[in-house]
Amino acid sequence: MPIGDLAPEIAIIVAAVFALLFAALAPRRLQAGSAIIALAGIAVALALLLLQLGETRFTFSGTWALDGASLWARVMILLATGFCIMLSPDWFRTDPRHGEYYAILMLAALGAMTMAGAGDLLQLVIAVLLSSVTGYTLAAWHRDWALSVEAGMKYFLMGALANALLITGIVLILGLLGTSGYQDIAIALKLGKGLSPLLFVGFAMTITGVAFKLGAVPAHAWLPDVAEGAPVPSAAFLTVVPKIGAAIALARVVQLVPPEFMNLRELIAVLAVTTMTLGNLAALRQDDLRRLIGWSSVAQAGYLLMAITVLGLSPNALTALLAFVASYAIGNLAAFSVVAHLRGRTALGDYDGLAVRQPVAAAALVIAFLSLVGIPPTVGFFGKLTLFITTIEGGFLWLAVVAAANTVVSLYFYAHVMGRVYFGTPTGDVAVLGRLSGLAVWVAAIALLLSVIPVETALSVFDMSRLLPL
Amino acid sequence: MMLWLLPLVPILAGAIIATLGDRSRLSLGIMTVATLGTTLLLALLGVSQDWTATLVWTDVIRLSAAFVPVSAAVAIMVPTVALAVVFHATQNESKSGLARLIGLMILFTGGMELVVVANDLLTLLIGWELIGACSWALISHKWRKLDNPQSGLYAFVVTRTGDLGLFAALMALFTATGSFDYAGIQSLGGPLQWIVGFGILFSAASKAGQVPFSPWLFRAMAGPTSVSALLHAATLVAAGAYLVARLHPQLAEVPGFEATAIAIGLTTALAGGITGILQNHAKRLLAASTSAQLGFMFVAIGAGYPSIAVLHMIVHATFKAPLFLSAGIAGDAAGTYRLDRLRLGRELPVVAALTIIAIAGLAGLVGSGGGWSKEEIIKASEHTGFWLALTVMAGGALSAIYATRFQLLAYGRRDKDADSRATSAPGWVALIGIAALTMMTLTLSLLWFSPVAETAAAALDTTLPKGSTLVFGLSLLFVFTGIAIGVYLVRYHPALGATGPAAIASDWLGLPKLIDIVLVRPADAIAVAAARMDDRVVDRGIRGTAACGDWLARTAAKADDRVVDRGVRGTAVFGDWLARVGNRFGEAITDGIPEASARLTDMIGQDLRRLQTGLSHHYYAYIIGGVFAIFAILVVGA
Amino acid sequence: MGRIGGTGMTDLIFYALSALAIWSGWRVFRVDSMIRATFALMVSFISVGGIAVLMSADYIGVATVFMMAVEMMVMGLFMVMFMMNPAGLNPMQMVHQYKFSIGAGIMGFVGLTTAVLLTNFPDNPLPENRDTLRDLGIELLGGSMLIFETAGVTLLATMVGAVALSSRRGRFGDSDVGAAPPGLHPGGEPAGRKVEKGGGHGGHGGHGGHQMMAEKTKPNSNDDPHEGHGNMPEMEA
Amino acid sequence: MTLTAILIVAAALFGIGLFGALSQKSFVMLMMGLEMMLNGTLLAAVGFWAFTLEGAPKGQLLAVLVMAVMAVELAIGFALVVAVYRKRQADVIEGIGTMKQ
Amino acid sequence: MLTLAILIPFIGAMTLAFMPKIERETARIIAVGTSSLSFLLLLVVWAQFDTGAGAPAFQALTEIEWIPSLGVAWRVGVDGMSLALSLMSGVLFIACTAWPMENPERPRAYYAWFLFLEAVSLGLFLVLDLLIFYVFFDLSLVGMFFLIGRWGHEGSQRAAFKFFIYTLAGSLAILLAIIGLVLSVDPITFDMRALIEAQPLAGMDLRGGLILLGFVVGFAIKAPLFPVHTWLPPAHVMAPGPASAILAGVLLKMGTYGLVRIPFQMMRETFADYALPLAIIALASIIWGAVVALGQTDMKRRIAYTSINHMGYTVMGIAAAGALLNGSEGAREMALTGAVVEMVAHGLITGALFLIAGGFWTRSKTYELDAFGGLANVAPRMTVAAVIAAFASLGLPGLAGFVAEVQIFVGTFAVFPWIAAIGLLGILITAALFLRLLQQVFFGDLPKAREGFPDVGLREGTVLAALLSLVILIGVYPRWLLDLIGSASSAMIGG
Repeated sequence: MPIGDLAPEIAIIVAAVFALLFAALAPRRLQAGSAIIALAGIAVALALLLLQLGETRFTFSGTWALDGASLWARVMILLATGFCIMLSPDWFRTDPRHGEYYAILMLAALGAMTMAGAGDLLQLVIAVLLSSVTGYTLAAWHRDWALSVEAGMKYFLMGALANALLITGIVLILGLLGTSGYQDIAIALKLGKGLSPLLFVGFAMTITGVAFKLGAVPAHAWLPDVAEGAPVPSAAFLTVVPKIGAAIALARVVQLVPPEFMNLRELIAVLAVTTMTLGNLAALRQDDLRRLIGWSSVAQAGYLLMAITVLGLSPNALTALLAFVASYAIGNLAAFSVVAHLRGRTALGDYDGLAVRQPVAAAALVIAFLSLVGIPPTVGFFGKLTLFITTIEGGFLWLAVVAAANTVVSLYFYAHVMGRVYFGTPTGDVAVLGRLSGLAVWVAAIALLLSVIPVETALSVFDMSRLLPL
Repeated sequence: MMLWLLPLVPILAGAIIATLGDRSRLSLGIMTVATLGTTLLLALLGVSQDWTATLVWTDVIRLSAAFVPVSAAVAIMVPTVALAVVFHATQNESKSGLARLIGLMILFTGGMELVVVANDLLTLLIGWELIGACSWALISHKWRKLDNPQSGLYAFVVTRTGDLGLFAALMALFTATGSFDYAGIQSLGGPLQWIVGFGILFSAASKAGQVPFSPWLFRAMAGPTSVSALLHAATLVAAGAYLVARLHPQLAEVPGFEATAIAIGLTTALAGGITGILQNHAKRLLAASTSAQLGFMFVAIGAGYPSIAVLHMIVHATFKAPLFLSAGIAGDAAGTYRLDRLRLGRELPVVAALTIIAIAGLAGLVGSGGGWSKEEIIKASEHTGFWLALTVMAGGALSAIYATRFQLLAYGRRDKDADSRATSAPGWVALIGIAALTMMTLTLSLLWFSPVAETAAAALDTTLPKGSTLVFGLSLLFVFTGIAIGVYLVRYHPALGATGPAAIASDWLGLPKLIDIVLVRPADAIAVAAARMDDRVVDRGIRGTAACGDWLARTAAKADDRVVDRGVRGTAVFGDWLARVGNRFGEAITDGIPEASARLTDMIGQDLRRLQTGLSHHYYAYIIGGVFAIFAILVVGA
Repeated sequence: MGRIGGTGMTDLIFYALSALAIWSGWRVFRVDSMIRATFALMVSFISVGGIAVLMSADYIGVATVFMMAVEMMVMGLFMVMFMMNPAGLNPMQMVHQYKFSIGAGIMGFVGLTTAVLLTNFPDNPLPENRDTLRDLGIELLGGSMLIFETAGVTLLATMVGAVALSSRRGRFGDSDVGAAPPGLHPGGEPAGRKVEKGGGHGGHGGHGGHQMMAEKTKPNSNDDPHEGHGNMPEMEA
Repeated sequence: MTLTAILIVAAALFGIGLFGALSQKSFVMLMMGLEMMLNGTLLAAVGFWAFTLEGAPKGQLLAVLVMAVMAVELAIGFALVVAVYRKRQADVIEGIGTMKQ
Repeated sequence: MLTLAILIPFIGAMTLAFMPKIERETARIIAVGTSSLSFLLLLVVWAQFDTGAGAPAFQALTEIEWIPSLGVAWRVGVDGMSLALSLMSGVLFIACTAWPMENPERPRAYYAWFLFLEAVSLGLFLVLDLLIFYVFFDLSLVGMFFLIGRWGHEGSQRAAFKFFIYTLAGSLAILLAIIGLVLSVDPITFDMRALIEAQPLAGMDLRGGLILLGFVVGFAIKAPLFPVHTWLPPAHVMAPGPASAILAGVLLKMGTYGLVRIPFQMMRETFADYALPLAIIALASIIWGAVVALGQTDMKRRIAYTSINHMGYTVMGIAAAGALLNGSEGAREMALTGAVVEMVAHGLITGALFLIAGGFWTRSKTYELDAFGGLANVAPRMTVAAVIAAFASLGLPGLAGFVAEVQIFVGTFAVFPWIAAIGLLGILITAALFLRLLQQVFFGDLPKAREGFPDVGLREGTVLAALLSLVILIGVYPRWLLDLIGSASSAMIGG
């Protein structure tokens, strides 16, 4: 068995286990030490990942895809996880058991990574399961806070149904096509095998199951709740990291289906439109910032689906997908880092005049939002730009137009927040969390602005990436 | 290039003087003499040296200036008259804002010079609009009274409406020839030619106060008297006639151009004459007369004698300016411009004497410059047709009537038993301007000597029209009849003008009653006449004429005031209404579309948000419904 | 069809087990007591396990039976531990959006059945002499090793997570202490909306009205489900 | 005993489970509904394995995975039920409806 | 050089933003200084600019690779049009930073935003890369959003939102159109010069039409044209005077500049097909803007609506120039030159007008025309400035507006005679409305409340004098400007 192909994942597991053990043994004040272990694990895993650069092959009997898409998705997952870890020690300072949190976080990251790398439907199921199970835990981590347990429970309820649907769908596909490996499925579908109503049911359920991880319609309802109720580092993590994995996973599934076979792409387009519209409209009058970010991240999932729609129709679709995911991740993490740094401050009214009290945090929030809208020169602009280019190139002009209209809608609520932050009159002082979270805010804001510089590099490496099965 | 100096010197100097702030009358006078004197010198020099100038904006847009005989004459006339008028203003106008007034007047003169020397439509338009704007500033001069700026606005908007014609001509000319040169107009044909011709005529008519634009001239009376003098004599109003005269060679080919010019001119001459007769406001009488006189010029141009028109313009300038100035002095002295209240002959003998010289021109008396040029116009129109000459003569008679009225009413002697008024006669400095102008008028009487006239004609590169003695005789008859009627009117109906449409006075009531008697109840009048036949016949004849004239004038005035004025005002009101409606509803609609869509989005957003009930079983329902929907989409696509 | 095929006896057992599975499955949601529901579910699972055995998936069948039995025990235990009215002493109305659920269930069934009936299945039956258990072992440690390993990690994560969420006492005392967000101001309350305490006990007074108004339209439509719930528990409080 | 028959039975179980998952207020009962759905899935998986996959080991693995999903979801689910109950004294869906819109 | 001109104000903005110790006066000095420095650089570029017949269209080029895989690079360069516009922007920015703050809060941030906007505006006019053009286009919205929202008057947030959202909608339309445009060349490039060269959409009817629609909608919102102009009046009314001046003077020009630079130059044939509808829209803007302006009772709204009117003239000229009518090259070139001159002239004139209006707010906190009267009594200098600016705006010869308008009308007449003829009405209405404004504000009786109304101070006076003398200079002797602009328009029409 080519264990080396799994080296980064193993590093993560090892780090998770060490973190767990450390948490079990270390005294209370050193619990945050697990964070260091986790970060070390991530660093090692990143290094190992870079060794896989340029690989494009299946391994582990076709269950694991080593390709550019999974590579970069996993890099993003690890970086995002690392960022969430930065937010955590300050946030969980009162929680005596938060050493274990990092272990779960690492396993959740692993779940997302395995989603991105899954080359087999069964592997996909188990990856989704890993990601979900850890996700519920992360969301409900604040056991003594009603909203957190509520968020965890809802997340679980949604997830349980979605996973049941997912596995049912996969059973049907597997039963009808006789195989679960992507390579074989692609061949089978190309030959037109198994085309039957039951297969449609299977795909319908599978896509719904993945849509759950993506936070897309119809299984989007958990996202705002988790964004609002989960501990902020968890919320940051859960609105970003599983999506990265799920995006690649869904892309792979869509790639399996030849464009002429079923109108899967039109379906994804419809989902994209529904998702972004719903997310944006629901966020319009939101007066809770965390929930607003949650809804906006529903909407962003819709944009993300645009790239998946044109997969195989436009040569740049994968590039756009990766670029957009990256830009979204940075923007969303930045927004949550500000929320975390401000001690979870969430009522919009509390943000009035933030610019006076906390100029850096205010600026970071505004930049994050500008990035999420797609205003240049933030990185979000390039995400949207490549997305629009590829969508139009793929022949889905109407989708691009709808997305543009949606962007205008989204500007309304983002600008509303920006307006409050800059034009409002401040009331009272604003307490912040700690140095580390402040550092995270700085990092995020700078990343948003400076990632404009390596855009070319990013685009060209993304461009070289391939998505298995070819 | 030197030719640019001619307009530029007064424009710059005027601008500087306008911003100088308060200065004494003396220093302002010196400045005026210096500036306008220089201008005059420049004009003379330019004419003698035949200066030209161009200013390149782009390869296609060149501003150019040059003299032709017609413009040379006007170019000299303008600063000459302006010098006198402005100097008069420095000595007589009220002190407040005097520097600004003088500066603007000088600037105004410069603008006029630009119009005069312009050799292409663009340059012309620049000067043209410039004098329009100056007229606004000058009419609004006493801005503390809101009426004045309103009048200025009115004048500017009306004249600018006319300017649109020039714009149209400009556009058409360029489209056809790719340049703005006057020279290009001749080569035109078809609708573009038509646009150019009538655009220019339209524009000129509006500036010249021709029907139907005449009312603005009355409103323009809101300005100081010197401004009126300048406006009517040398600049704005004259510019209208000048333009058509200047471009006559180019425009004569335009079908219907000459006929229209004659029609406009004639209508205005008659309507203006009658209005003038009926005016009881000294300045308005003169204003109406300006319209009428410019009407003569239009007729002359239409008859094919632009040079005659220009000559008349020059002559007109020299007598109209002193008349206005004198009216101003009289008005200042009496505190009113109501003719029936003036009769300042005793108090202002010098002014009265000077005015008489000028008024001779207005009346068209033989021996006066005005008389000469009017006769020339009659001669010219005779070439078109006897009827035209006759009509012009009638117009001349009307001029004679109102000129007589003006003179006698303004400077007649009052009954001895009237209260003596404490008026101080103006000092000699204050009269220099008016005296100078009168001298010019006198000088122009020399035109009656045919060598002088021939020289003038030669200078203008034209020949004088030959007229028949019969016509000349008739014309004289008309003039003297007019004077007689005027004398009669003054004697027996001194308050006649008080019924003028614009005046509101208590003694108005007399005349309507009289008209009522004469027109409505002729039988009664005949019955009364039985006793004193002679008297009555004459009386009735005159009364009848007067009544007729009055009726005509009233109709004309009504047409002017009600129809035209209301038309203009109506347009303004309509524009206002449109603006307000546009603002309220149009904007509501155009803005409503985005606003409403925003609100709709908001509402849908609210509704969609309520889907998120917080209850997981609803979310379950969404998921299951979603699966069904996705399945349906897939099936439909298959 | 090897061992399975042919005999009428197998068919008979299959139909009997199927009927039992479906009937007991239906009973799960029709009985008054959770304990009974648990047992009904168990019966259903065991029936399915039996069918699996019929199809010579011995291992799967047996595993199902055992796993489910254990699971159901746990579930029963939970009932006793937490739930109101475990033994079904009082009749209770514990359903909502009833009509929609019925509809969705039937639609699901009918739809799937139609799809099944419309589908031509490949006919690659189980070979006669296949050692299925050995196959599974080889698969788990061979081709699908990664899946198996991931499953292992998942189980680990589940355990850690379950413990983290439910343990009462940990090394540092009561596990709940400090498991809350930082206060908006140091030492203060955390930001976010406040929850009314004591909300939502299913057993209280039988909120019979909790049925969702029959959702005639599609659930994703704009029609507002909220209104069906005029009296939500937390609103009362 | 044909594949069709098995799948119809599976569909029935799935439908019943769906009904349960949608209609039950209590978390535990709801989870039973989910289990019931997976029960149907399990049956279908085994059916496919036996009739269309030539007994390929993937089929069995699939069934195992279905069970794993059941077990894992159930385990974490119960942990969450405990946590929710402890913090909010809620054992029904309606008890956790604070966060909405 | 051009890069530096963009960079300097940006650096200034950053300095102001990140140096906490800067006082108001220092901040202003820094702001004026950096704007002047940047303007000087532009002057140097101008001095070296070759307007000869054989000169290349774009000069002072710099190109630095950025995203070659998308064909994006930092490309700067000027032709006559962009140089003229950027010079005008430079002047206006110096004027607006020198003008006293209306709402003296947070001066550091205020001047920082101004410098930021300057960098963005200059960048927009100077870059030759569509993507970076778009970047600057969007950034201008951000900058203006904050300026209006933060330093505007009571209730300005709503106006700022409306402005931001409305114009962003437009800019997204542009983005889509840009993408459509660049996708039609292979390999994909955002290089303006290459796209102008390539004319990628020639002969593609539907696609070209759609892309043109995107551009026109986007630029029409920005310009703004009827009927998508309704964001403008509230934004103007609520913005502080200098911000209004920038908004009207510089930001609106982005719309018309874009219209010329992109659809006009890059998709000539398609543009020509739709030139007539565009001209009709422009005509509607001319008339509508003027008529509605006449109905306003608020000084700033009135001026704002005249902007719509003036941008209508500009677009009319552009549309006429874009119609590929044979035999009218001279006229079309003139129309285009006129349109660009109008951009410059309108920038200076309206800039001055809005600064004056801002002065009114500073002094009396209202824009209602009825609240004023007889101000000539107490503020003669302001009266003079307002009169000149108003006359310039109504197109009086000798002032800059006339030079532009006469060329636009003359040029348009050759192509669309009726539209030009009807458009003349706009000139008339504008005259009436400006005179009425002057009359209402400056003449007549002085209300009691205004007796202490201060005249323009030294600083304000200098700024206004500078702007207005430029207006007069252009009006009297525009050759230097027309040469510059003409070099661009003849290249555009001829080539």
